[in-house]
Amino acid sequence: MEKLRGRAAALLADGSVALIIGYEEGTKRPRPLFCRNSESTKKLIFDSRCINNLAVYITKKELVGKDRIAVTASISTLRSILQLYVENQLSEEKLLVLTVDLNGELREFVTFDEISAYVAQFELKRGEREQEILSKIEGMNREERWKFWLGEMSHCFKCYACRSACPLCYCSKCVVEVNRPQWINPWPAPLANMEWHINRAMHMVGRCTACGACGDACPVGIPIDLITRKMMKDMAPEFGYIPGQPAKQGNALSSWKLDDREQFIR
Amino acid sequence: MSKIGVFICHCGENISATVDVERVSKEIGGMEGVAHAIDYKYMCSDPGQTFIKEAVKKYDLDGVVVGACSPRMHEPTFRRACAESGLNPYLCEMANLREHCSWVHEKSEETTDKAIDLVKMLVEKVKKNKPLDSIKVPVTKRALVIGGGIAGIQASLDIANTGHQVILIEKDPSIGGHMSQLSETFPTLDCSQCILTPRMVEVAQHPNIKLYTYAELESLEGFIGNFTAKIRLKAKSVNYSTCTGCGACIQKCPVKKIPSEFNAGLGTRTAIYVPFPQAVPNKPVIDRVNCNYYKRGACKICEKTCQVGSIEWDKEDEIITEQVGAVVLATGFDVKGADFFPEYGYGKFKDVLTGLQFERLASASGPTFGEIRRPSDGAIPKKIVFIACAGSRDPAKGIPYCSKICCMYTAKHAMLYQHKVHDGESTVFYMDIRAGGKNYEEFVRRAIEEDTVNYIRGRVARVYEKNGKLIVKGVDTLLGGEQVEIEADMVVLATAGVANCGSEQLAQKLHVSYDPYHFFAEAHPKLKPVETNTAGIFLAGACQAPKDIPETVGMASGAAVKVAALFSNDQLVREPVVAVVNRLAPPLYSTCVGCFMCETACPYNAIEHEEIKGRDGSLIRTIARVNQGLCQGCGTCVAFCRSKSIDIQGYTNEQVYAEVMSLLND
Amino acid sequence: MSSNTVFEPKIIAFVCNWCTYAGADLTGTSRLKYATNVKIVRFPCTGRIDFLLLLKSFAQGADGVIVSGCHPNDCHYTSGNFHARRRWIAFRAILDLMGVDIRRIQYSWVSAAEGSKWADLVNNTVSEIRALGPYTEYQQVADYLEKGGYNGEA
Amino acid sequence: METKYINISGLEQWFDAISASGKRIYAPVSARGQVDFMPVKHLNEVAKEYIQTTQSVKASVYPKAEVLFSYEKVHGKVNLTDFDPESVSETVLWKVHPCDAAGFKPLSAIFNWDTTDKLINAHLLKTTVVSYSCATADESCFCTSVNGSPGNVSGSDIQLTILSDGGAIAEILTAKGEALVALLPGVFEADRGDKKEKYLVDLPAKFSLEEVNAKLNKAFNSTVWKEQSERCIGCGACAFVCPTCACFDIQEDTHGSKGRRIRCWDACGFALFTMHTSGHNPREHQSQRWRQRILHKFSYMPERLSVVGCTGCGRCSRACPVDMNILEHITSIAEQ
Repeated sequence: MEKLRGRAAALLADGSVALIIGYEEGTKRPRPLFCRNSESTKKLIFDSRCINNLAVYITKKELVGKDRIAVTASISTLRSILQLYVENQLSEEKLLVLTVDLNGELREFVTFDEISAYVAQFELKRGEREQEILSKIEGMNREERWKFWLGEMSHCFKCYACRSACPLCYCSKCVVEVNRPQWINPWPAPLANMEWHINRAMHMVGRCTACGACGDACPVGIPIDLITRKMMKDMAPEFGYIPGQPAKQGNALSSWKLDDREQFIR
Repeated sequence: MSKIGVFICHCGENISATVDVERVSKEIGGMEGVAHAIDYKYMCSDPGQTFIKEAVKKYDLDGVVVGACSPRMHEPTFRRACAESGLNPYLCEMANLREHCSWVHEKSEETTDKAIDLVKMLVEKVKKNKPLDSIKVPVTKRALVIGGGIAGIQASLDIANTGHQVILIEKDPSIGGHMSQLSETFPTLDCSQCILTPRMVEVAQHPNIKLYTYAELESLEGFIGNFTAKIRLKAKSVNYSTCTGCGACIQKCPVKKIPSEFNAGLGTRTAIYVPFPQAVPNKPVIDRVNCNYYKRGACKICEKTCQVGSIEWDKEDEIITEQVGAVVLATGFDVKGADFFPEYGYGKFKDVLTGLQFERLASASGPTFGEIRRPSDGAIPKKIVFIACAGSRDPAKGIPYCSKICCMYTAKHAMLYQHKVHDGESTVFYMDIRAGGKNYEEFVRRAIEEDTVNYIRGRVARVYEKNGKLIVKGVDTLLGGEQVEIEADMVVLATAGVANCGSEQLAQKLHVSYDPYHFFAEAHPKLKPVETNTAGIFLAGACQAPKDIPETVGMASGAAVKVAALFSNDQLVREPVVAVVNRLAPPLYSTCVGCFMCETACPYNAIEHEEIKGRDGSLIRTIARVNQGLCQGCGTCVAFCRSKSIDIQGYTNEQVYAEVMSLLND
Repeated sequence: MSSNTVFEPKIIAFVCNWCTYAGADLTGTSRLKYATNVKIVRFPCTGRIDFLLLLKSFAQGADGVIVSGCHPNDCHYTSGNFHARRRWIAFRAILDLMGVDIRRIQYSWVSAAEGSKWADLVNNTVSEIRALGPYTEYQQVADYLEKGGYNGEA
Repeated sequence: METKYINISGLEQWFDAISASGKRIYAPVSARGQVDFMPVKHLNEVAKEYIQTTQSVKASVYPKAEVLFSYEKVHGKVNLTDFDPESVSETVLWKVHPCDAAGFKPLSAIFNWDTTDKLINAHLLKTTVVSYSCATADESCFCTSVNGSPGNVSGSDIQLTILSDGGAIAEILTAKGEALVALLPGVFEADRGDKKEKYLVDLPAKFSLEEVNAKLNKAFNSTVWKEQSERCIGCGACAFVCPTCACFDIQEDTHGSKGRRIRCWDACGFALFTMHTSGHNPREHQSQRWRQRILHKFSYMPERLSVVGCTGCGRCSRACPVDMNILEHITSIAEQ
């Protein structure tokens, strides 16, 4: 921790970065912290309780400006950063990535390849809660699944915390805000909510890195992260990518293979 | 409020026999935004079209729907009629009441109901239509031809003869390509050089052709009509403006044992060399890899020999930029060689040759001056075996396709051998004889019947050496799989034709697609065989797939006509059914966030990066822009774009949404 | 509707201009007969077909949907149908996870030469959707607002 | 009004009588790992151990989405069907916390400021609020700092204070409350003189409203907004769980010639909330939106509507994905 704080203070002091996005103690759990001077780096912490995906901030222009910044990144954040690189949203000259490895050593990354190599050591694991709900869903028939999700969706009030918390939802105007035509009804109602979440899942195919930020952010406890995570896992072998390991090979839905499955096509 | 005119056609009785057309026009007439609705016996007839034209003016229509036959049939007709009456043609749509309704359903209420729905759908669509202008792209009337083989030569001459400028680049020191290496050509057995050389000279002397030999494409940017080509002129080390081509330097060059590429390795050349006597241009280049001076820093004998001081030791590669409007790819093919056939002993036994090497042996300009002699001892082979399909049609070798030319040239080789070695005995092992083509089958029959070439249908398992003879072991499948063993003096492999090395990189530079074997891909296998998916780039010859000379020449002329057609107008006019990225007022500029996933989705490389800059010139954002010259209007990017920032004219989100909704709103 | 007893499903077909639309034209020129339930919406390419249109169709009262385009390698635009195929693989998986009845979406490749295949496809899809009955499970949810429901009360 | 005592079985009988009267009852129910207001039929369905429902009870009078009117165009003529106040059913909100009940006043103030809102008034008219005073609180609660208290009766028609024997002190506060008692008056006994204060959680005030107000009056251009909101991701969670947030959007749901105009929740924290068609956004930055949220509740509403826009329920702090803690932020403004 001291190493991290020291390095962060030095980076700000010598002007190599203008901002460091990290974590501080919050009122209930650690929360994001924005250090613009060496003094504030004393509040920096970095441990397993730090679950906010900080990658969500690095695409916010009003926050990061035009200067080079640094971010302390968990594995989830690193995965998101890789995907953001794939989607041309980041520039290696403008971002320094800091993390603390399993041995407690401070690591620094500048390039996509460095992060990619580091992330490759970590397998994407399925959480207990995720497994529990998945097993529950797998035991359902179609009608039951529909009822289950419709029940869940009826709680959604479209606060879009899922969207706001997701590092990959960086569009300046989301499809739900497009009104010519109005693709997705903007008011909260079970079907309009269902349309939103199906749409979100489609937009995440081959992009989601399973950080779970959407599910964590949902104030009404809908396990929405499950949808995108399950899609990620299920589609990975189908489309030939490694879950949680974004590679610069085009998006799953913007590329194709000659022998993609098509038994469902008559 | 829209003012849509709806015109329902009876199509004689084709529609009215099953659809109550009067009810259709009456009900549609009551729709919101429909100003005028009629039905008529033949809408496509002159009086029918006049109805439309008059209605457009009388009711000041801002949209027209014609309920008639398939739009694939008469859409252009009715759009033209609208245009003639002053309505933008893209404000006219057709409802398919014939092929999709009256012809496929019995006469019933439901059939009429469906017809009404179909018209309603198009009325709702047309309400959202926007006037469109056809896209005009300026055209630079200069073509770049890449590759100076027979394909490139033919394409260049044909384009140049239509009066347009051509830049021809060739990576070797001379144009001519593989055709210049051939001895005689099937099925006429005329001398390859004799028919090719005049064309090579014509290229060099043509006022409209600028020839760059020893040159390669560095990069190609831009789009149809407007390409910028960067060309690398490799350093020849000889100043061509002063060099007289006397050849004295070549005589004196001490490095003499370099295998000659022209002779397929059967002969040698010097370090400063002209690839072959009829080369165009007939001036030497220095092969820096093998030259003593470049290797060790000393020699310079050629410089001393040169009377005109043309040797330029310090000359560097030069990159020139040319603006062109079209590109013809004519980079040809290669043949598989060496280690590819360990079981046939190629590369191990000197007297196992490729077909191309045999061509050199049989050629009067070749290392043996046209006499068939063994490379090992110079003896005239008395027994020779030709193995067809060496590599081709062999999935195990990774080449499942047929190389197409081997059957014919093998027959030719056997024939040439019999003509040159009268007491010789030749055998051809083949899988099938593919002799489709004018006079081809007759040619093969002649080889078998008149020149007594022994054809055995079967594959060769192994070739090995024993007592100075090459033992060819195979089976004769026509004799029930009987083992055949021939003691041969020479074996010739009809090796597979493969894509030129580096073709993949070249394809990527040009953004053209290629097949799994790295041959360039045509835009459509049947209907667009010389086009690529990138508008303005055309294919000629064996770079697309192995093919023989007449086919190559035909394709080259085809590509030339495509180029000439493109150059026949100052502007290229295209249907405006293309994708567009939205642009908004600052500070948004566009809803595009520049993820460029559309770039990977686009089959035409039509997505460009557009930099949005502030007044001070600083970069604000990079967003996608569709190059309207390249976009073909498939709309894949539209369905893919998450923020709906791309839309496709003629099938906009609003239009298709309105159509779908109209079918379901009760 | 022709009868009070037989359910006549509403089916929308999303087809590409170059293969299936032309194939359906051929069905017409060949005078092959099929059910009137299906209405065709024309797209330049299957690659253009937005998954949201399928969702909207069901929400607005469609009982079934047909999506059809060129066979693999036949796409007028080379790869639009390959992109579409991928999109449908993912879309089907998501819908199935959410419990949407994916039997109501029929995907097909119908070429410009397959007029009879188009007729068969329409007739088979109509009879299959007829057997499944109206998709009220989905359509009823769309009316949620009228019921003045509260948290989680559908 | 009147204070009475009701024992544990009396409560159950009374609840059943309300249920049997045909009124809808919404009460906190524990499900899916959360406690939220749901329709209930029996008292035993009502959640027991919890501090606060995730969402406020606001949606009962101000639904997430509601049809303002519907219309149909037939042969060029428009038929309009307006919202019918009679379509609203009689509703009892059970076990509302004082901070939630206190929210009805600011909510109603917003909707009746310049015009009177037909919809919310219809809901309020048909709603009877039975609140429970609070015996527990957590670190997010701060009702005592915003003119409230664990036993605050503002907005309640009846307030129950649960006693150690399971019975309750019943403060019958309004005519609506009396009408509800009248459904089964026999189960109510005379007040036993139990001291309500004894059963309330002790929650010292964290800041003074006056002080905050004074600071806010000078804070418009302060850097505090940027500092506090840097981590805000701009979702609407805080607004949607808030008992007093009233921002809404008007949407059109059109199908051919028919349609409905719908009012649905919106949030001032959304970037698009103030976006103009031209692309200009007067609240361009998240800090400006955060400032709006705080000033609206703690400065504009007290000034214009004479009511504080915050009841101290602490839901926004609990719901925030990035720990934007309103108590912490207001306290720090007060202490500046």
